[in-house]
Amino acid sequence: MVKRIKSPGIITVFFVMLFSLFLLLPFVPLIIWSFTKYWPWPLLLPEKWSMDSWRYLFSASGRAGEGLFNSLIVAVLTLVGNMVLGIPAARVLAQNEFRGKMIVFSILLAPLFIPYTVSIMGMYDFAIRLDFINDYLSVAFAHLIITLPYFVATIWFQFRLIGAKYQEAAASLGASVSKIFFWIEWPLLLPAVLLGSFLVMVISFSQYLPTWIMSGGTMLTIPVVIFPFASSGNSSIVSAYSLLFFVPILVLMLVYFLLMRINSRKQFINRGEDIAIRTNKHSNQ
Amino acid sequence: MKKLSMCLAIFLLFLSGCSAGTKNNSQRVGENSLKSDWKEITASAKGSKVNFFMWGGDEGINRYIDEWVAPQLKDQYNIELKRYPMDAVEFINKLKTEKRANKKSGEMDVIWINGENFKTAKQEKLLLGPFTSKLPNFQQYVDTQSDDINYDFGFPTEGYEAPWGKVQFVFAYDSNKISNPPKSIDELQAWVKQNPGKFTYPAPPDFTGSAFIRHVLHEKSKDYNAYLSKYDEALLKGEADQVWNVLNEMKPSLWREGKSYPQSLSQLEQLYKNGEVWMTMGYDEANASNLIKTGEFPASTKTFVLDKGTLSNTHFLGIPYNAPNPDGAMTLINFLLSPSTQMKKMEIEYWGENMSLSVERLSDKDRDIVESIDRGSATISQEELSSHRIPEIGAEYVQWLERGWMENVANK
Amino acid sequence: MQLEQINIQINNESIIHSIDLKINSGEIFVLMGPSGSGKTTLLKGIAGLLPFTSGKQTWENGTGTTGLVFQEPRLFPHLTVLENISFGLKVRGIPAKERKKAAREFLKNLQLDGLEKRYPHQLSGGQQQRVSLGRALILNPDLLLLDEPFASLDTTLRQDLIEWLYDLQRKLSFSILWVTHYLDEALSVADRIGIILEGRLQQIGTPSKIFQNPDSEKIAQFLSLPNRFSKEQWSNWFQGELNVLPTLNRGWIDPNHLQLFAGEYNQDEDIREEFTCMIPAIVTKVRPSREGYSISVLAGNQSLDVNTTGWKRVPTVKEKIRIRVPFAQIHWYSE
Amino acid sequence: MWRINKKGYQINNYKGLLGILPALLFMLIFFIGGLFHSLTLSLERQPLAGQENRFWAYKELMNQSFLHSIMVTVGIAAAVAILSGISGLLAALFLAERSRKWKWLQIIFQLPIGIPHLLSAYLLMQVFMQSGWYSRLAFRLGLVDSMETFPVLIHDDWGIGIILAYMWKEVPFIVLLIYPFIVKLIADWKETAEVLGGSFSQTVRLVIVPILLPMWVGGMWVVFAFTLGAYEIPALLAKTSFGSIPVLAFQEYSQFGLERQPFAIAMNLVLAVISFLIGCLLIYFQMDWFKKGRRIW
Repeated sequence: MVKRIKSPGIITVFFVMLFSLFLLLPFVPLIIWSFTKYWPWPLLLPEKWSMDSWRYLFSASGRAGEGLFNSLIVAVLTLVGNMVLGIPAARVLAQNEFRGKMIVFSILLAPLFIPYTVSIMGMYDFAIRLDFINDYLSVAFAHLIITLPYFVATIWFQFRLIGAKYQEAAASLGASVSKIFFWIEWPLLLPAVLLGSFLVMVISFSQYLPTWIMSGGTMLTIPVVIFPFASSGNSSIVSAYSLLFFVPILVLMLVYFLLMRINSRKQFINRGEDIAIRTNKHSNQ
Repeated sequence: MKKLSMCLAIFLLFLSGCSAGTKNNSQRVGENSLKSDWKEITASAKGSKVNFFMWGGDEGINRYIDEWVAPQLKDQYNIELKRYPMDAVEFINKLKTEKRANKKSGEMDVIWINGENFKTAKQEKLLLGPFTSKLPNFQQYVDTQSDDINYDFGFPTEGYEAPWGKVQFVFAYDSNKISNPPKSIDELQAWVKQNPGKFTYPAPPDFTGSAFIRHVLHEKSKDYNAYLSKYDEALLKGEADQVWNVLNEMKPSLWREGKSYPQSLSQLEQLYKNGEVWMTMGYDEANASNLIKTGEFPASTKTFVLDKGTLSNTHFLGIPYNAPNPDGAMTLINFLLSPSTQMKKMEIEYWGENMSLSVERLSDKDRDIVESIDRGSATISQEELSSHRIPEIGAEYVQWLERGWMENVANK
Repeated sequence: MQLEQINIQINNESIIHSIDLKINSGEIFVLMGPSGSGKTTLLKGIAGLLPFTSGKQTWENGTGTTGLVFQEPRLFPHLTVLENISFGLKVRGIPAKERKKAAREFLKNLQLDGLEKRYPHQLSGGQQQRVSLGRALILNPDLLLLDEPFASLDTTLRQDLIEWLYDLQRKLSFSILWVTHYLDEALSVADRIGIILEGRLQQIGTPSKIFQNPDSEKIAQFLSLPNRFSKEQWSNWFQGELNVLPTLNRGWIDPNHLQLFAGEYNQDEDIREEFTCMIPAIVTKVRPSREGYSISVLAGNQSLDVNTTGWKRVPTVKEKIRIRVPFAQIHWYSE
Repeated sequence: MWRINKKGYQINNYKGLLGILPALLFMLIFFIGGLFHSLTLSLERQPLAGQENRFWAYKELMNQSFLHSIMVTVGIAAAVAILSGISGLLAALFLAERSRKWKWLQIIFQLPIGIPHLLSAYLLMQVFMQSGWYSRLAFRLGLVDSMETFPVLIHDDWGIGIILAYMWKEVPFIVLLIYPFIVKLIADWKETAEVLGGSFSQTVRLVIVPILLPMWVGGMWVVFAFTLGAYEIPALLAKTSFGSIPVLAFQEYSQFGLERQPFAIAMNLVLAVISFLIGCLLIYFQMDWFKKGRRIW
């Protein structure tokens, strides 16, 4: 007889709860700090509250708006670069067999496995010679190096899941390569593209060193604006900035889940979770 | 695969070609500006944009630049000022790399530097050249003969940088917890022993921590003035052990038993704000007042100087060799040296820092205003500060001490 | 094993309705039904993968074990053949030596000797499914549950495996609850057949019983019995009242029992002492079969299928013919 | 049919391989090129600093304290990778088992992904330092009576603060990476294992984890390589003499003049080589696992 699934042990629940707290609790003092300037030990909550940090953030000096704007532009450019370079590359890697494939794949994923600091130190030297390129573009280039491995891996995996059967069916019906891509593969690829894009934008948002190097410190994205404060230890302002930094991430998350929901309503998707749901439905017959 | 290796080869050729080109010397864009007279300079600066690269970690300073200087500059000279927050070490490194890559037009117009940074910049020819003599306000209001204008950490400025402000090292303490602050390194040592865990200093090469150990040197040295002349490693080697002894004796009673030090002044201030330590320090006599005003420091915070004096230095503004707008840069620097701009800087509302101008050279009216400026509750009087001032020593000594501290104190 | 009044609901949707079923030891019980009828759900319920909403499951000896084999082999991809087969022993905590020995011995039954070190992706489809069966059988289940185990294999391989499994079952004499939708599979192994439609067990019986007396038109339709007509239609053709129980209101006849006559009606040909009728019809389709021809005709507006044996004469399409229907060969059932 | 095979869908078509070229060239030029350029920079002579030997930077690296630094850096990276890997796996399994009921848990586990490492170091410092929020909580709960009695977790001897901060960032990363696969694997194998009598924990141990292994280990490797080269967290949270190589390298790079930069780059290159070697070992294992059927797709 099959053993019925027991509910997970108290230890597991305890472990997960503890970990959730570990992840969640640091945000509490962050929020509090952004509303106070003075908060000594052992006060659990500060005695004096103040909106100064937030006021500063949105003053001419705070540059919250500028930072958000620049971060967004760079992230979008990085995303475009990922789409242009990443999707065709992932497609080839997923659908073709050729000599040296392992090597090519390794090179594309290399920034994941080799600390990229050293490469960026070399690029620093190199970046200066590329100063005819627009700042936004050159920063996006640096971000592209860091994000491309994630994007290619995500898309590659989805291409593998899709397999070649739909494409073959479409080809047998006379569809051209471009039509196959836009009519067949793209819709099936969409969930992975959404996930990949989410990752790319989030990673791009959080880059400090590459942004700094490639723009020579002139591209004021949010991390570049925050950094001097983070190292200056002005807890209140750093906290306010950190929370501000959180806004685009949350918006992105929201957009991502929204788009995923719209998409999964439209069609059956091969992502892991959906497979699970589908299998369950199947087994319910 | 053949194709790939070809591409790589081409790329490498490209790279080596670039590094070969580095060796040629370039002509300076800004040289023309240095030859022009003031009228031409201001005229050509009209309607331009100036990029000001400066440390960006202080809210008050940022507000001073963005909310007061920038609009005024726009009004009076029609120049757009853009502040970029960056540490001096970082933009000096950037300049070095740009120099090596032979980049003729950079991004920085004005940079905020002093000490080691200035020395590196000047030695490696990262600066435009002597320009201070061009500035009317420099000529009129700055004491061009004084040592703290002509030497920056013992290194001659020679007009390559213009003085923006003067600061003095002070210790800050919470008067609720300490009634009678120590007045010398010896007393400090004794105090630390009595109050274990309540004192520490930022780990050198942090700027403040580095300055703290120089105070130890100052007090233990037989002849501090010897350090003000030419670099002599033997001199320092002879006396350094005493410095390490003092610091190592202090160590067991420091915060975290000296096993770890705050990485920066900010971390030390954080410890002070949270009450982990009872004393902090800083190369800015008005900083404590400032932080009381913004509510970050307890109002009971007071500052003190050592009986034998504390270090003081001047910080400067420079123009990089590849500044895209040297005319605008000079106009901005001149504006920053005007009495009204400097007096605004003294106000605790923004920065609270002492001005680089000579008070004697100001008009009577301005002098009255300066005297009436409220510099905050924790700032000690100008007379007491001036009478406890000691000069900075050469940047080589500073670096030697920093490395020595890591070897002899941190890793012991 | 016995099931009493089993109900299964999933997400408040009722899938299985009050099923009673008894499976005797050593018998092969074949469960048939269209897709979506609840076969798999019932199997999973018996296997314990799904909870019964209500009802009782009992075993002759108090408790019993089941083994379930799915349509796809579902072999663990990271385990060798031997490890796959001994998986069930492993989770029961049987020491490595013993379970290896047991699995090796079992390999012979599975005709998989020499393949024990292979990984699943190095096996053919038939081999994979045999491993899958072996993995369940090595646990000596009291009842083996098969969920269309050979459906994804090609016909010859399927027949071979059915044969092999049948022999194995007769040798080891475990009982099987076998879900399939292949008639030939069902007929070649089943001791009894159960028909399940829309979550309800409609009829249970020996294969011949099920075919001769389907309990309802729905079952007849599911079994795709040929030449099904209502009693009225048959009465029309026989021109008179038929001697059948009033509850049985439909009848079907196998195409092999229909005879085809070409040309004019000849009284002499109809000499047998049988109750028959002749239906005039028009040939609409002629297809060759192994035995002869399989012919579709249209009688009025009713379509009938007729099989001829031998290859003598082939009626042509649109040819007018007559069909002889022996009343005794009609199987009656109720709607 | 012939026509389609000829000109239709391009599988195994040489032209079809063109799509990979832009991405490959990009990586070759910027990433590999940057690495290579760094290598040449690290081999520069520095006559001004009295360094005439081409390999001076590497020679200078060969000493006891750098060896110690390598051990510390690699040790921390390995500890972070393994701890994050195990916690991430457990958390992902838990989430996959009850993701429907506890959707909010998933959101919590994805929160740190968007936070840069710098801020994560900052966040953790705010709570774990002796005067931090947890210390205040402990005080309120009567667990400590002065801040000194709260355990030293930041700037401590063993790098606990560093490990905690990295785990705060990397566990969610591992969860994000393996969660969909775990969901898929559970869907694929839970029934099968159950039918054969396996309990859920046996299914996890004997089926899900082994099949997931290549992906899981790959994820830990990414964490390892990142931790090896990252600067922000040890810079903020390590004790002064901790000796994390990225921090040492950045100090040399930014604070001790241009002539020391080759030295800094050499330090980082050593890290890159370590990461690369471990990577090669891993690729070897991955190939072996792949042959043994441990793949998800």
